[in-house]
Amino acid sequence: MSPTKKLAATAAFLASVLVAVPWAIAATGRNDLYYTLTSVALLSIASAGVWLTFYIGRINIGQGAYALIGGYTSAILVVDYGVSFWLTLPIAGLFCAAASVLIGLPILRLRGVYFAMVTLVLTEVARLLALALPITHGASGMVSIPAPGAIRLFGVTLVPDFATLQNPRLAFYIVSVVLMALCYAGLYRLVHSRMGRLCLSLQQNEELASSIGVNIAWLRVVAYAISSFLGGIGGAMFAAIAQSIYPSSFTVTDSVNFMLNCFLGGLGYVFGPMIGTFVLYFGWDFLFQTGEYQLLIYSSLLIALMLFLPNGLLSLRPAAKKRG
Amino acid sequence: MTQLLQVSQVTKRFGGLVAVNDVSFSVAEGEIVSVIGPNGAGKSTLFKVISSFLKPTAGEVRFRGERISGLAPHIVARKGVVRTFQETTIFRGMTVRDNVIIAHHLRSKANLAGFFVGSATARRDEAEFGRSADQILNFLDLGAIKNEVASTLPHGLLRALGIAIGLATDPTVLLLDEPFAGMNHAETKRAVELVRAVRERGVTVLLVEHDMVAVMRISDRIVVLNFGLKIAEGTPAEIQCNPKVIEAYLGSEDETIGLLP
Amino acid sequence: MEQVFANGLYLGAQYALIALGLTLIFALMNVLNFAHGQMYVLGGFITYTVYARLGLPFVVALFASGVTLATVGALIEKFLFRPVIRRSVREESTMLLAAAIAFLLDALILLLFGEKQRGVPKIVKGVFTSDALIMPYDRILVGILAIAFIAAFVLFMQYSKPGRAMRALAQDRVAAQLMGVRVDRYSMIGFALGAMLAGVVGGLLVAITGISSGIGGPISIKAFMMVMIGGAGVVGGAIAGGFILGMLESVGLSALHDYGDITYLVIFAALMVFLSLRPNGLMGKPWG
Amino acid sequence: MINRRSAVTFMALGTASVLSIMAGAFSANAANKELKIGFVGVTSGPAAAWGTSNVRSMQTRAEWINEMGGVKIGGETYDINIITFDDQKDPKRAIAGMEKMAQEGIHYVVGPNVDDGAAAVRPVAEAKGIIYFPYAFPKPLYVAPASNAILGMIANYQSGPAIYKFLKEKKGVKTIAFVAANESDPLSQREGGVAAAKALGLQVVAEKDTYQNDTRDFTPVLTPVVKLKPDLLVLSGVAPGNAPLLIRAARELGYKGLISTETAHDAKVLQEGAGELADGFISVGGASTPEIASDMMKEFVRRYTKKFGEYNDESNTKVYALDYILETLKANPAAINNVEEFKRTVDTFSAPNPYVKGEGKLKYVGTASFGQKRQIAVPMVVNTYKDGKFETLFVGEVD
Repeated sequence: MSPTKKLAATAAFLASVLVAVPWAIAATGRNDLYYTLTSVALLSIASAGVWLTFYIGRINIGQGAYALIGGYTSAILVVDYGVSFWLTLPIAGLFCAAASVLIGLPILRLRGVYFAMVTLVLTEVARLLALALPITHGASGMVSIPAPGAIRLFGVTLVPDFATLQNPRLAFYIVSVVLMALCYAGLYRLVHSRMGRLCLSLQQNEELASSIGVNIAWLRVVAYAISSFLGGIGGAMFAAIAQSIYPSSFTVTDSVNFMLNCFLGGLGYVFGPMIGTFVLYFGWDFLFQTGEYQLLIYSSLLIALMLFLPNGLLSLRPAAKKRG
Repeated sequence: MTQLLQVSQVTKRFGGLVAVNDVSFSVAEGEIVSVIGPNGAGKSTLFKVISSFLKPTAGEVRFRGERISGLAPHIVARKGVVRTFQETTIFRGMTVRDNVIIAHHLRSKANLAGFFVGSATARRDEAEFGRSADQILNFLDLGAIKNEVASTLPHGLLRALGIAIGLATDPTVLLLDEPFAGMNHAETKRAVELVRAVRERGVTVLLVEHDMVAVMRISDRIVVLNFGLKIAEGTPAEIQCNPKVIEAYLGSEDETIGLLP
Repeated sequence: MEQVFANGLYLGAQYALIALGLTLIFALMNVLNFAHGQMYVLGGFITYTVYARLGLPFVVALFASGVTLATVGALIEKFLFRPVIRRSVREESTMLLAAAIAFLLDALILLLFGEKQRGVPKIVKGVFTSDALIMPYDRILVGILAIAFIAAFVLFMQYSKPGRAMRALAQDRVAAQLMGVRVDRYSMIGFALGAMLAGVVGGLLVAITGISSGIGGPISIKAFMMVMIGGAGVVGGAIAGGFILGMLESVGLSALHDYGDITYLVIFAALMVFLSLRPNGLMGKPWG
Repeated sequence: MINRRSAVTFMALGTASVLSIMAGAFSANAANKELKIGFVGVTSGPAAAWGTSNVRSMQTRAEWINEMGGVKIGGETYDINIITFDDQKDPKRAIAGMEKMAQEGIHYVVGPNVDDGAAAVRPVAEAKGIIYFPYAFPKPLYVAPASNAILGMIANYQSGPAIYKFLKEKKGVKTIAFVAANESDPLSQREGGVAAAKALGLQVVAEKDTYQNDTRDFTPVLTPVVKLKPDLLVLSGVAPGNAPLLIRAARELGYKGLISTETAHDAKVLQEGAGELADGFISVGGASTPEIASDMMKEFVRRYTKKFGEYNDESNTKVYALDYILETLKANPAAINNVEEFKRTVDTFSAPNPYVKGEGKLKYVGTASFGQKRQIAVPMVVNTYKDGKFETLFVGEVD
């Protein structure tokens, strides 16, 4: 795809999510969709991280741990140290990335189901840590976290104080989709640059990759750190929206869902996790009207999808290539 | 002639089993040296020790006088000692050309961040790697299939692709793991020419092999292993009439090829 | 001390039996069956219904659980896993299928059997009491039965024709096929057997801990842990993993009694460290 | 092409979903005017029992009211429509549920069932003008500046001290041990319980023993605790499904003392899970013990049982929320679309309690605990289990 086309596609996407969607919501009065779409955007950011670990050939069921760590990092800085939320957002991501380097160095040597299991256990460890550590305020969680404040530069208000906004949902929505766009643009670029090829070489054959001089241990850690960074960002945003965080805010179920989003969208496609998150989340929301049969219908549809599209939704595309 | 690669008193034990026992030899620049021996002689283990995929229990491997045993495999590769694989180990999901392009990784001048933002160096690198990959593929007669997905190729071409991947790293020493295994006569003949051509490019070749005919035809020198011990070393002519070697091969059940007229 | 040891042993026996079915399915098909816990729950409810509601003998109820789950397992393998495995590019894709099946069973169980915790009348009354050890007789019976089932399973795998075929299949699928093992057939038998084991444990444990609709997921996760400790896809590993986790919980909860809050944190962290040091568990084959 | 194609897919899916959700929203219509009351809580997964007993109580009651011709509020007659949302015990989903309730124009919501969910929905509820009735105990939810949450039951820090005091005085309890699941709600409840016990001068012999909520066999958990031979074993915030297992394990280990909890439980579950071993188990209930249940309560139980096949004693405490909402709206019809009116009414509201015999009142309480009236007054019926039924131990009150 030529650079102009890419630019046009990006612009079209941004225009639709930043202009068309708010317009449609205003026209139909469906204000609850803001939060739903915000959730999708944030969950798909965390899922993008999981997808990247899939891309280096690791099944990651531990993203919930980093979302939780990110959420707590931001909440603690905001509440206990009075740091601006906007500053805590990147700090939360970086803290998760740093933590994931320490954790990743030993566990990334594991493969297949073993890595999957260890990361699953990691989610539970994070929850129990949040319960046990004094700094997280333990079982009683953190509530009444102030809404994100204003960003001012030379007296000009760049971002208004969310607490004063008429419609903070819209503001969160815009921040979230912009973050999502940045995240996927970055991921797309990464996958289509040399690093993506190297990650793919890791996924396909680690021995061969190291024999052609790829520092596989380093590359694995870098990919995992980026993945965890995204998890932390997603978690921090959620803590800000809920204005509260508990040890149970992100659990094993979330970790599993992040992974399922990737599978559903398609492991071979950069935008797979985004589509997967959208469909899974909205699918569940849709079936809200079916009451007690919600889970039954939802799971039946999932099974049907797997039977017909075992390689993910995006494998539907007629010009499907091996690599997205 | 300078000694490029020196294997000194290398021993490798797995639990109680001694796979390689006190083996020493060296490879000079521009040579083609082969390591042969009957099944279970310890060839593969020695090969893995030299390429640093295994750590020796005792002894060491030096490259240009510098100790490389014990270093991570990718660092050894960066120093110029690159191995290919016995199995058809390739990046199965990529096209042939992509397989070779990715193997140019070592030559890259730009760092990953540069590639991410698409810096000038990175773009130059990409273009150059593409050209170089095409050249290597043409050199190995793989040009016609360069856009095929690697997993669809027949066996013989995969072996050539393995060598192409090795060459793309611009190695000083190329370690070939059984490059002729499973090939018929015609294929072997072509592969032998290929290895010679590789040497013509200035690459030193150390290969581990089973197929005696090919080895005799191609090697400058031959090292023979049996039960982990080096039992002989010399030119093909010397090896051919070495009684120890003949005995070793006759003593084993399934190796009778090539040695006796 | 004897009490702690006995608790661990009893816990280990039931854990090992849960892990066996999971590891069998994994060994044969490289499928991590997320729905294992749900199969356990289904087995539990069937035993509950037959024994407590219909008033039939416990053995009959257990048998009903085993047969039903074997049938369910065989159908799931044939109509769901087989086609998906055949057509997906990456074999991990089966994880989504397994998770979806887990959701489906969860939903069905909730609709059919309700949200309440269920229990059955004690199968044996009375408690064995000595100075060092207190153990209800029903626990002793269930523990012995669990060990008997494990032994029967191991013997079956070792000496029966299907058992040998499945072991060959687990060793090397392609080679087994060349040797004339009917891969499809034995995959199905293996899956049915794994599901049956889950159902039988579920039924067996109804006698002690009852059953409730939502615990399938947690049971699966616990079973995963045991399998990883012992080594995925190895029968001996699953048994070892089950007993180790059982002991770990029992000893840990007593030894760390004063720091109660962090007992499970310590157990899980230890598990992570252990796997970092032994990436394939105690006796597992490399996988990746 | 990837980028644009995906964007197109994304947009198409989005449009499709917007359209069909709207189609759903406009389809409801009835002869009487409709009053929608929401429920956001957990009705699937391991904690399904909590929300299910909520939903079923509401549905039973609503059906009953509608059968009687609806509820009359300020000259209009309304049919009650219960809108339920399963948050899967996920606080992120709970927010979505609350948003959905706001979208449906609902101002009164029952739930969520757990601490994290109740805290997470607060910003939405306050922004969108929704009064919600959580079954979660954290005080910050009810203390000003928080204003829209009304505690739907009796908190453990209210019932716990009363129970411990009663047992100390009447049963001679001196030592007490706590066991809790390692999750937020039970741990918080344990902390409250420990503080209350210490304040009463009881000796706390164990306060750190925890278990994973998915534990099936509690013998290892209880072995060290039972060895300490406490007079009273408190199962803080124990889930209904776990209670019989814990009781059975403790008794079979030879524990002879009392066992209590501050949450509501179901007699049938206790009977099936622990049989006679559960005799003497002390828990907090609502109004269905024969001593105090009114005819209306009996009728409620009958209808519930008919509709769902089996009654759940947890509903004894959960029957109240819907009646409180409706009675308060009757008292001040302006509150039907304006929760500020509702908050004003809260301070003075009083109506007869139809579910208990005698002079019981429906009124809002909580001043002692929260500094404002943000709790519904439910008779604090402390029960003890015997032979498959609950018997009233004593009845207390909260202010």
